[in-house]
Amino acid sequence: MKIHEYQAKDIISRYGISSPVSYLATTPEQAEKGAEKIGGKVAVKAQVHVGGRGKAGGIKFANAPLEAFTAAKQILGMEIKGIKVSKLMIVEAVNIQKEYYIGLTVDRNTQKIVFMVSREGGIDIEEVALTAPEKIQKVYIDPVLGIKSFQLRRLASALFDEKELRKKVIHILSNMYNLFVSEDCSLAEINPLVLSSNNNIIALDSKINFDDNALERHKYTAEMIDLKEEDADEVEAKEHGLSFIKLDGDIGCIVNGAGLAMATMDIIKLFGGNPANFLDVGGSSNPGKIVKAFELILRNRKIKSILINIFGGITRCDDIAKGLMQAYKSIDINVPVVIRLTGNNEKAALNILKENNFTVFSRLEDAVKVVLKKKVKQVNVL
Amino acid sequence: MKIHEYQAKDIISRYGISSPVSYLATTPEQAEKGAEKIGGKVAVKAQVHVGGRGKAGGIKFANAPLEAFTAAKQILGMEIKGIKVSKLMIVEAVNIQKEYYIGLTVDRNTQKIVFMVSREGGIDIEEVALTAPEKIQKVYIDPVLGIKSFQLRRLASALFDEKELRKKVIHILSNMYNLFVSEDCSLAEINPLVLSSNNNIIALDSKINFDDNALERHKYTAEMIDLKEEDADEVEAKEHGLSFIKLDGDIGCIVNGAGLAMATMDIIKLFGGNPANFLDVGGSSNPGKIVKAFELILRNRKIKSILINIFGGITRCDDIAKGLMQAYKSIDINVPVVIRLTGNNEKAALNILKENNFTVFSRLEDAVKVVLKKKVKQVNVL
Amino acid sequence: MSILIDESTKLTVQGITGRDGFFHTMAMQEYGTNITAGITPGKGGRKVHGVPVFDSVKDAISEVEINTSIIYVPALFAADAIYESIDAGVKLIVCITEGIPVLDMLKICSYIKGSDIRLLGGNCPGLISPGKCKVGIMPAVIHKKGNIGIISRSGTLTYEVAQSITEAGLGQSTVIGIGGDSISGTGYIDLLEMFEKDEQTDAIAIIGEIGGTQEEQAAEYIKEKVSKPVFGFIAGKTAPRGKRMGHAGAIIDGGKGTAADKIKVWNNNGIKVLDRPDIFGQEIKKYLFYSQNV
Amino acid sequence: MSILIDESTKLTVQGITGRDGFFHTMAMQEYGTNITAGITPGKGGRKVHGVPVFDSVKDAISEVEINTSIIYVPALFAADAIYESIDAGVKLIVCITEGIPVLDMLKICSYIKGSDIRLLGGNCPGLISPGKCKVGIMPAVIHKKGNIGIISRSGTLTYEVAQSITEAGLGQSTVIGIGGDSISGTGYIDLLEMFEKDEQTDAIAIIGEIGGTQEEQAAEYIKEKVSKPVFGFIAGKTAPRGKRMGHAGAIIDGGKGTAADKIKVWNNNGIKVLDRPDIFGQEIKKYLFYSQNV
Repeated sequence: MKIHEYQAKDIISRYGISSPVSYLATTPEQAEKGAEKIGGKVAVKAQVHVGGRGKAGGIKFANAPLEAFTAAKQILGMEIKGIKVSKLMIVEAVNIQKEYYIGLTVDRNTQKIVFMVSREGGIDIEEVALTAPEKIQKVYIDPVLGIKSFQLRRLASALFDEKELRKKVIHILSNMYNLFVSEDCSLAEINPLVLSSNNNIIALDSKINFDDNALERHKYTAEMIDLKEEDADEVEAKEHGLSFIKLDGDIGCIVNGAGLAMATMDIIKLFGGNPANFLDVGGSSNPGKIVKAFELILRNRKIKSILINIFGGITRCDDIAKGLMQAYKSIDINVPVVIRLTGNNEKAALNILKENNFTVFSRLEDAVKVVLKKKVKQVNVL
Repeated sequence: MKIHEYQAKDIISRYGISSPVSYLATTPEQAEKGAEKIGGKVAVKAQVHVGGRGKAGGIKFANAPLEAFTAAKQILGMEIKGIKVSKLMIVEAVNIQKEYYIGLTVDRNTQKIVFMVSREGGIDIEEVALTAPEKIQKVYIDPVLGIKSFQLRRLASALFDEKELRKKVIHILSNMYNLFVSEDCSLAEINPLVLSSNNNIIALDSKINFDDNALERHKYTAEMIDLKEEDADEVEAKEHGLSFIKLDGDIGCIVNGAGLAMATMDIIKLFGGNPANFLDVGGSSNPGKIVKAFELILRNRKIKSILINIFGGITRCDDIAKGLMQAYKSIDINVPVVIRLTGNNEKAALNILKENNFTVFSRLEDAVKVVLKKKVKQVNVL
Repeated sequence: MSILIDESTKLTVQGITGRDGFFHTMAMQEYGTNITAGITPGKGGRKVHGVPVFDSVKDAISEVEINTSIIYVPALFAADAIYESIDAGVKLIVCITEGIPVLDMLKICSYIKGSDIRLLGGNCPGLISPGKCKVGIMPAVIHKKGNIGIISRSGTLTYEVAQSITEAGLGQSTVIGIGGDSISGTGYIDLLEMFEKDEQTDAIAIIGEIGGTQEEQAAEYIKEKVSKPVFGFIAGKTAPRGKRMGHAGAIIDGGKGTAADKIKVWNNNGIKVLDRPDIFGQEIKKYLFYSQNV
Repeated sequence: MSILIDESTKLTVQGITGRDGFFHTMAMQEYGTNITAGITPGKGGRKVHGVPVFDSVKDAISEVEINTSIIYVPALFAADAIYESIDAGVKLIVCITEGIPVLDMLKICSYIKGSDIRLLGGNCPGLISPGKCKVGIMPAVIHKKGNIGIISRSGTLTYEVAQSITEAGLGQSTVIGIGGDSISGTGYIDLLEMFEKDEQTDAIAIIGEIGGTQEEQAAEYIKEKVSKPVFGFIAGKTAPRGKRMGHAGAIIDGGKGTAADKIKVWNNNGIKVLDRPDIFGQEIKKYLFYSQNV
């Protein structure tokens, strides 16, 4: 889960890391007022989850409140990578000596938390990671032990040469680590972390993503989610326990299990078709999920046919069959649906489906071949 | 390090565990005032570190403020196991349904923290531990992981049968564990933990000891030490980095290393003598320690002779020799001193000592035999 | 032989009174798995499908024999359930629960590293040694005792492979789902080592997917240490970059970990990579027939 | 042979610029120990007795070979120093520092349990394989290469025993102080196992003290697994009950762990218990002479 810059700023403040004074604005008037309160030069920054907003014109500087008003007017309503800007942050401009990068994430290979820092902070950090990885110092932390002083020292000396600055940044690094683990983050970074002209170390911009699986134990952060920022259908899917990602093709897919869902898409492609989506109905069965899955897929006007591929394990075939019946009753399913169904509680499922004269395949290949026919017969109707 | 009951109460309150209302008193007047504020029945409790104060008359109950005054007058100044009572705690009396025990300490065998609970709380818990150990439920906690829910459940169900009470006590148990690790305790217990007549769970008396080695990182608790409670000489020794324990014999011992110090006492006994003290000058050498060691030992009028047994390792023999010279110069050493000195920097030490015509033994046996002679010659004098 | 589980497995079901725990207790029992205890805190004393329920694993272990545990408790309590089994001395722990927070898993993995405790999952389908024992949620009927070992990061995709092997007239020694999460208790390599040693296993099927570098590491191991033939499939050729495909943790990390990359590495290290999961049976059969007749 | 250290030891000194680190670096070097690096954060680049100093163990290990570490840093920083060595891949860590908080030690012990990392101490004198290598603070001159292994919870008391063995004309294979604190990285048993296997060791001297039950556990192990003759001494017969005798953690736990108890258990398990530490040499010599001439 992602949050906005201003929300991330809130959180890092709670963890004792200083950042420039700022105000949130949703109108040019508010932006002006914010700039007034700050006094002096400010930055007007679009609050969107996507990267590259600076290059897209989503960050402007203003020397006076009126300039902030104008800048806000330009940015509000702008679309950045398809996301409309509705919130701005008005931030005190800082006199920057140098920009640094610090960031934490989980490293799946070592199964540890990795803390990365670099003296080459700023917008090009990703470029640095690719072209000069030696300029990024990585320290791997076992969360069972927490971060140790020797690790903080290593990171600090990778960032600064001066003893005083190392001491200051150790404080920030330690707080960032605490933030990462206490808030169950999947990513927490400050970029740039800047050394101001008066030798303070300040978080100019920070980004925090959370582990979706842990949101339940962080009510406070869970409330920060801005659903407008996500694809509406994908959000709706998530709310119903489905994983759904739209693709370009015309064959809708309803599958149980992410691996099988990907493999199903792969086979459709291998046989010459084009999958219209990835859709995993997830582990536990619940007939209502199938109804929602049909709804989501049928919103896409390109859909020519739907392939249901269920291999029952923890998902039970009879629940799927019940869901299918519900869907047919409550939605107008106007495209052919090809059903492949096998596994746990298969018999019970087949009883339900055959009662309604549905055709059911037990082998995937057969089902895929049918769904790929130029003209699929409307095989299943109530 | 031990602290008083009222100090322990402070700490457990900080960790969210409730205990009865109480006031500290050092005069009968204060006790009366405290009882007035509480209203109703109170307990007047002596604040001393030693156990068994109840049986020694250090706890009295009072139905009215004036009774509290009288009780305080009786207890203040009383000696309990050699410790004079100078502080009292005036505590609201609680209507008790039943008494329980909960306690945490470090288990050296499993190298884990052990959490012990029992339904048989109260003054006889030690008796229970000996005669009916099955009535004490023990859970071993790996501090790297912290206490886990399944462990809290196990402890809670060992204490209570009712779901509601289990829920309440889990909260207390979890807080106690946090207290134990956050404050670097060596012991933390509530005894009795009581179920009041209105079904609240309250800490009636608690006891907290701290790990001396960790005091430096707990300034707040370090300030709680009541030095009056400890043997004055032993406290003075500790302040100078010495470990000193008085015994009944007449041969003073100055040794480096706890193991060798014990072995030296054992050999003196084996050869028919009686050691007057255990004294370990500790690891790192510092000539001043020797001066202090002589001072402490010579306060004991029974002393007939002193055996110095140094096997230099991290303690260097020349530092000991220098300390010896300092001691002879600054103190009136009026008993024979037998010196056994060997190990690191032995040569430099012997040079110093021989310059002053001191006799030095390199074998322990020889030195012990000399010190045990009925009439030891005053072997070493400046 | 088979690996990890067989007739000597004595299983406890943690979360036995929940919907999934309840259902699969019955299914596993029907398959012949010896379930000696179920665990649900506060529900000790009941019976579920004839299995005695206890408040804790420790309570259970003091009354019945247990050497394996399967976990169906909700995600935020799964870590605690795993620690409870570890604490009670259980050596094989199979965690079906999906959606366990990553930091919980990191801590568990660190804690059991180097010990003799083996954790499968979370978010895994469990494992089955056909004809002997089933500790998981897979449909039993598609399996048959035989000589092919299967290791997979995916649940249902594994069923597809197992079924194709059975339909080809072959069978499985042990089928293991290691779980689709980015951090899981057991990876490919430990299991490859066990299959290599297992006398019942003649060939190995290994199923991977996009994301991470587990497949790449396995490839190296296979090249160096595995003498038995290995057949593979990688899911996610059509997955868009940078998108998370469901709970599988299938994230394409900075351009690395694509299906094409992984397929290439596998091919280069002697793994016979198939382009569909449902043809493992026929391909392995052909290979074994051919190699036995040369 | 000897155990744990020998000519192949490549040592780093953590806290090399402190008073004790500085002094003992020289003493160990004089004895012939190969010290390849010293560590003091912020003082990298200097030299101490010709040994290059680095800011961190990782920095050091990237430039010189290190397989063993000795720690002289202050008590509240000792745990961090130990973790630093573990993190850098050092497998034998000897912690001289005394006064480490108990919870710090508990965590370290839990963390390295089951791994191939061996920690001696804290609060230990280190170890010496006479004639080969010294990693510790013991006076070198009292040792001589020979066939007696020594394990002890006490520092200076060990010197007494070592000296008596040398004076009797015998010598030591390896002398190890495991540290006097209540929680230490290595106990008797692991070392007994090593001495039992070590070809250079013909007999073992084991020195215990009051408090805990380590001695009792060692006795059981010796009875079952140690074929070489074992001689013992327990310090603290005259220690008063319930009093803590210095930093040794010598607490008599609830009436258990007295010297008399321990001596009895040792005698009952085939350990030859002596009543003085300074007669080990002559007693072992007598025994060996007698047994070789029977």
